Amino acid sequence: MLDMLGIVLMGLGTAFFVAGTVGLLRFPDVYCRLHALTKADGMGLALICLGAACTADAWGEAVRILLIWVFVALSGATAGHLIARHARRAGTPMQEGRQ
Amino acid sequence: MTEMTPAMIHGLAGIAVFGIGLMGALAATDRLRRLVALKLCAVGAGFVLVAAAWRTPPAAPDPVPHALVITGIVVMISAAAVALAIIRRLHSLEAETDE
Amino acid sequence: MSDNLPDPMILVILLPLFGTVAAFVLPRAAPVIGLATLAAMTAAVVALGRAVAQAGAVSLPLAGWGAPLGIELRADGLALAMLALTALIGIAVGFGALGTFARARTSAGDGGQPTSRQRAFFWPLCLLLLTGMNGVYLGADLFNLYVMIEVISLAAVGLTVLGGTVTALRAGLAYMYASLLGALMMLLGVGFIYLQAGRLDFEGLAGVQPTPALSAAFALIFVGLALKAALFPLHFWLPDAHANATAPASALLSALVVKAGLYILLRLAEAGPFPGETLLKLMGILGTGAVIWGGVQALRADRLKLMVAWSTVAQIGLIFIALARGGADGLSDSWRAATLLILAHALAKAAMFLAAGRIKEVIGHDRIREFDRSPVRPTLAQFAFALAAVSLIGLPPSLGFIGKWSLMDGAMRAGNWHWVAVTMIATLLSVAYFSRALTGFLRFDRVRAPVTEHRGWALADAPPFMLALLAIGLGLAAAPILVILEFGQPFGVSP
Amino acid sequence: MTEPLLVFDLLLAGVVVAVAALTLLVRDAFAMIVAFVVFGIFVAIAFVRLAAPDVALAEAAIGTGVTGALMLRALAHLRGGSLSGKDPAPLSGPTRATTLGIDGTLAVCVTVALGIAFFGAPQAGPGIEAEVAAALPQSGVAHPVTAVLLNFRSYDTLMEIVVLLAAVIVVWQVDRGLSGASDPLTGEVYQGFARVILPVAVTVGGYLLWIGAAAPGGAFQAGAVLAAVAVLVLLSRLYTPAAAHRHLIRATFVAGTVVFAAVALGVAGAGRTAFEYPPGHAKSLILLIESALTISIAVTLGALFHGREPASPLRKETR
Repeated sequence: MLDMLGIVLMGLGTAFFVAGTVGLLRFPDVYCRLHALTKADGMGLALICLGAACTADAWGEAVRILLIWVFVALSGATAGHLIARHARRAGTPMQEGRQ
Repeated sequence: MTEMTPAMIHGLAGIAVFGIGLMGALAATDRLRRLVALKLCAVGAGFVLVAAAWRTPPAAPDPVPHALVITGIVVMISAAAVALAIIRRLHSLEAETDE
Repeated sequence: MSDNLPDPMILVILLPLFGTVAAFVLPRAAPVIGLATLAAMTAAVVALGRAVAQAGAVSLPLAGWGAPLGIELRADGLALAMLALTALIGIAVGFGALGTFARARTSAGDGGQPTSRQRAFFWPLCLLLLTGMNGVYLGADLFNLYVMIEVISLAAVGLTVLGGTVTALRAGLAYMYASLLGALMMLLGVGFIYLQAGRLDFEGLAGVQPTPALSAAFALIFVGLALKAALFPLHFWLPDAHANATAPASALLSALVVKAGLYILLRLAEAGPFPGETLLKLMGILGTGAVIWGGVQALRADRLKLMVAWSTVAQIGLIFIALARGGADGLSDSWRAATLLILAHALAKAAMFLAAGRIKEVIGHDRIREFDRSPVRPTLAQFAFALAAVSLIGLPPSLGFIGKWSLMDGAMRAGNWHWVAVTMIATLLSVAYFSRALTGFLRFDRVRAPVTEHRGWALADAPPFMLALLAIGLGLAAAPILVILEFGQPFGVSP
Repeated sequence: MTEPLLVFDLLLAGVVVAVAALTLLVRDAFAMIVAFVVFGIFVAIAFVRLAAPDVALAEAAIGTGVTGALMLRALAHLRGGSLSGKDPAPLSGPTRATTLGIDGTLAVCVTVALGIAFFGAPQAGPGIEAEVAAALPQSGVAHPVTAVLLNFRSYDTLMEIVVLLAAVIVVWQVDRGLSGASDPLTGEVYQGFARVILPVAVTVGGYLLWIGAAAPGGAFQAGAVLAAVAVLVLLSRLYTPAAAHRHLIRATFVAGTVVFAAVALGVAGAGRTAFEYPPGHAKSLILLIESALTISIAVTLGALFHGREPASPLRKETR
């Protein structure tokens, strides 16, 4: 039962990753792409970690997987912020019509 | 006929990476790129050693080449750091003489 | 040997390492630490020499495991001769460096480092270089040798760029890249050997059957080491690097560092099915190219240090010809000729670079054409240079003569007269290029101002002079040197 | 061997080779470094597939992470303090087609020859894992790679740390920071991130060091993680290297080498050779050496990132 749940969660997470990748490829400027990447990947990773934790054999393993999620989320958010900040300071233009 | 094993596949990939690095080391005109090319050579050599350590599961791999590759990685970063320091210093001096 | 002292073999390697650390942590005391370390290291070499003289080849299984699991150190006559050479050159260059870095010279406006900084960094790098060299001589494990040549190459690059000028840095970076590529080729070769043989100690290589993987490994290692030893046409990095370094650094680079690659090739030839006759022939051909190209470039060089650097290229070529001279007999006898040439070249070239440094320091430039216009005469340095040139040209009774004679004698006996002809050409070329400098030293008629004999002799004049005297005098002691080389019978019993 | 995994291997190997080629083909130097980091991550995955988790950790942390940081740092210097912008003009003109052709032919020939030689070599061939397994109980640690690094081939490992020491000596000698580029700008979010992550990273580093005795991990991986801490601290300006700390920093660089070499010599005697730990003390001595190594590695890598030796701002360098 728990295994099934895990697989479903992981499948959902993969869908988010696909969406994020499409956004990365299709969106017009740095800021939009960052938005797609951080949002979708954050959610996707959360779901995949949750799914993997469901299929884990022991409690310790599940805790470790969740820790991975916490750290990746933290560093992903910071990295996204740094890239956006840097792009802004370097004067990377935004796409017309967006603020 | 030799069997297709992960060691064979990744070993051949490693040799290809070494070849790409060799090409870059010979042909690159830019100092930084030549360093990256040499690093590729190092990774290629590492692949061959790790492939030499591989044993068909469930047998555990030979740990000796693993230790050698770790040593090689540390040696390579030392060399890279020295090369980068010289590149930086040269850049400063050349910028001064240009002015 | 007392039971409480560690084996001299490991001391020979670790003493200069401790010296490096001490000289780096206490930069002000670096010269004192450096000289003390050199003295201690020499004592360890002497102790090791006593052991080797008694027991022949000795080995030390580090960590107590023994090959193939652990790493062994091994010393025989050949290793001992190289260790003694290194200690000798280390001491001479050390004293030379005392003089070179003593004066607070104002460096030119090309980014040169202040002398005090050069002195503070020279000693750790020099001792580190000796650590690596000694490790190479005693190493008997291929991967360990790879790590050792990396220790050497980082220290050598550091010494190359010690002057801090743009030209030195450019030459240093080119050297770094060439040396790194050579080392990585060797690393890949080591990978192939492990793939085939499953072990990396020299003893384990002896019984391995030749296969394509092993050939690939030896080809990679040969090219990598030839790049490090600057065998023509892989010498492109050497002239700039050696000509633009400060004098003591050049002396170390030219006398010792290029020999590391040669020495490993010798050891490989001793251990395994390497090199085949074809490879020997190739070595001879490339050596011939080096002799001619290096000679011609030395003739064309406008600066003294550049000329000396090009002469290194030619002399390395000659050493490879010495390896190739036996043809089908392999290295069973040729290694002696090659070793004699290595020793002779190291002594003479260290003397020559130190002397060239002194000449440049006193006259203020090292343009060969204008030597005869200088009113100042650094007599002793010029004399040392001339003596070193005598040994490199190979006039009797110098050590260079013994080496060249041994080369030609073996070539004649093997019926390979073409190598004799090449050696003759090498000799003629070296006479030609060295006489360019020597005539400049001797002519006084073009000086406009009154000639000042010299500005008094300095301590820095002594090391090149001593080394040059040794390069000549050891020719008379060739027989004892050959006896030392035979300790432990490298390459088996002589035919 | 199951089929799907083989397909995965083929795909992974293809991606590794493709990204390697991409690394050298992209024009922009920044993109090149990014591609290189991506390449490193794929290589680490391939190493995991080859049952070499220790190597994968080292490659990801040191070979890719720290190396990438060093390269970005150098690039920022070359571009005048910022990562974006134009590169300085190439040193020589564009490579001529003939040179490129000769180099390419040479590289392809070498690669093909090596590939054939590799194909003919024994697979899963001879090794010394049996000897390692037999000697493991006496080595003092349970993890074979750590046993090789710190017991069987400890001499190599000492020399490896010496190479790292050599690097920092040369870097300090070369880099006099005449026109030092300013650090990349970081903001409050980054500062906050650094504060949160620092204690965690230190814990992870300590854990990696400790676990190395029994499982993948050890001094080098731990050192790399702690080096990341050092880089964080330097970038967030939590610590600015001061001239007064020079001697302490130098002492930290050499600590690993000194402890290792001193233990190696100290244990010799009474029938034992150098590096041969007395029975019963192997584990504690290895832990002692590894701790010193970890600290030295972390500080050294951090210093390599920082570049020049900290100098007092008052005393101007005389050129």
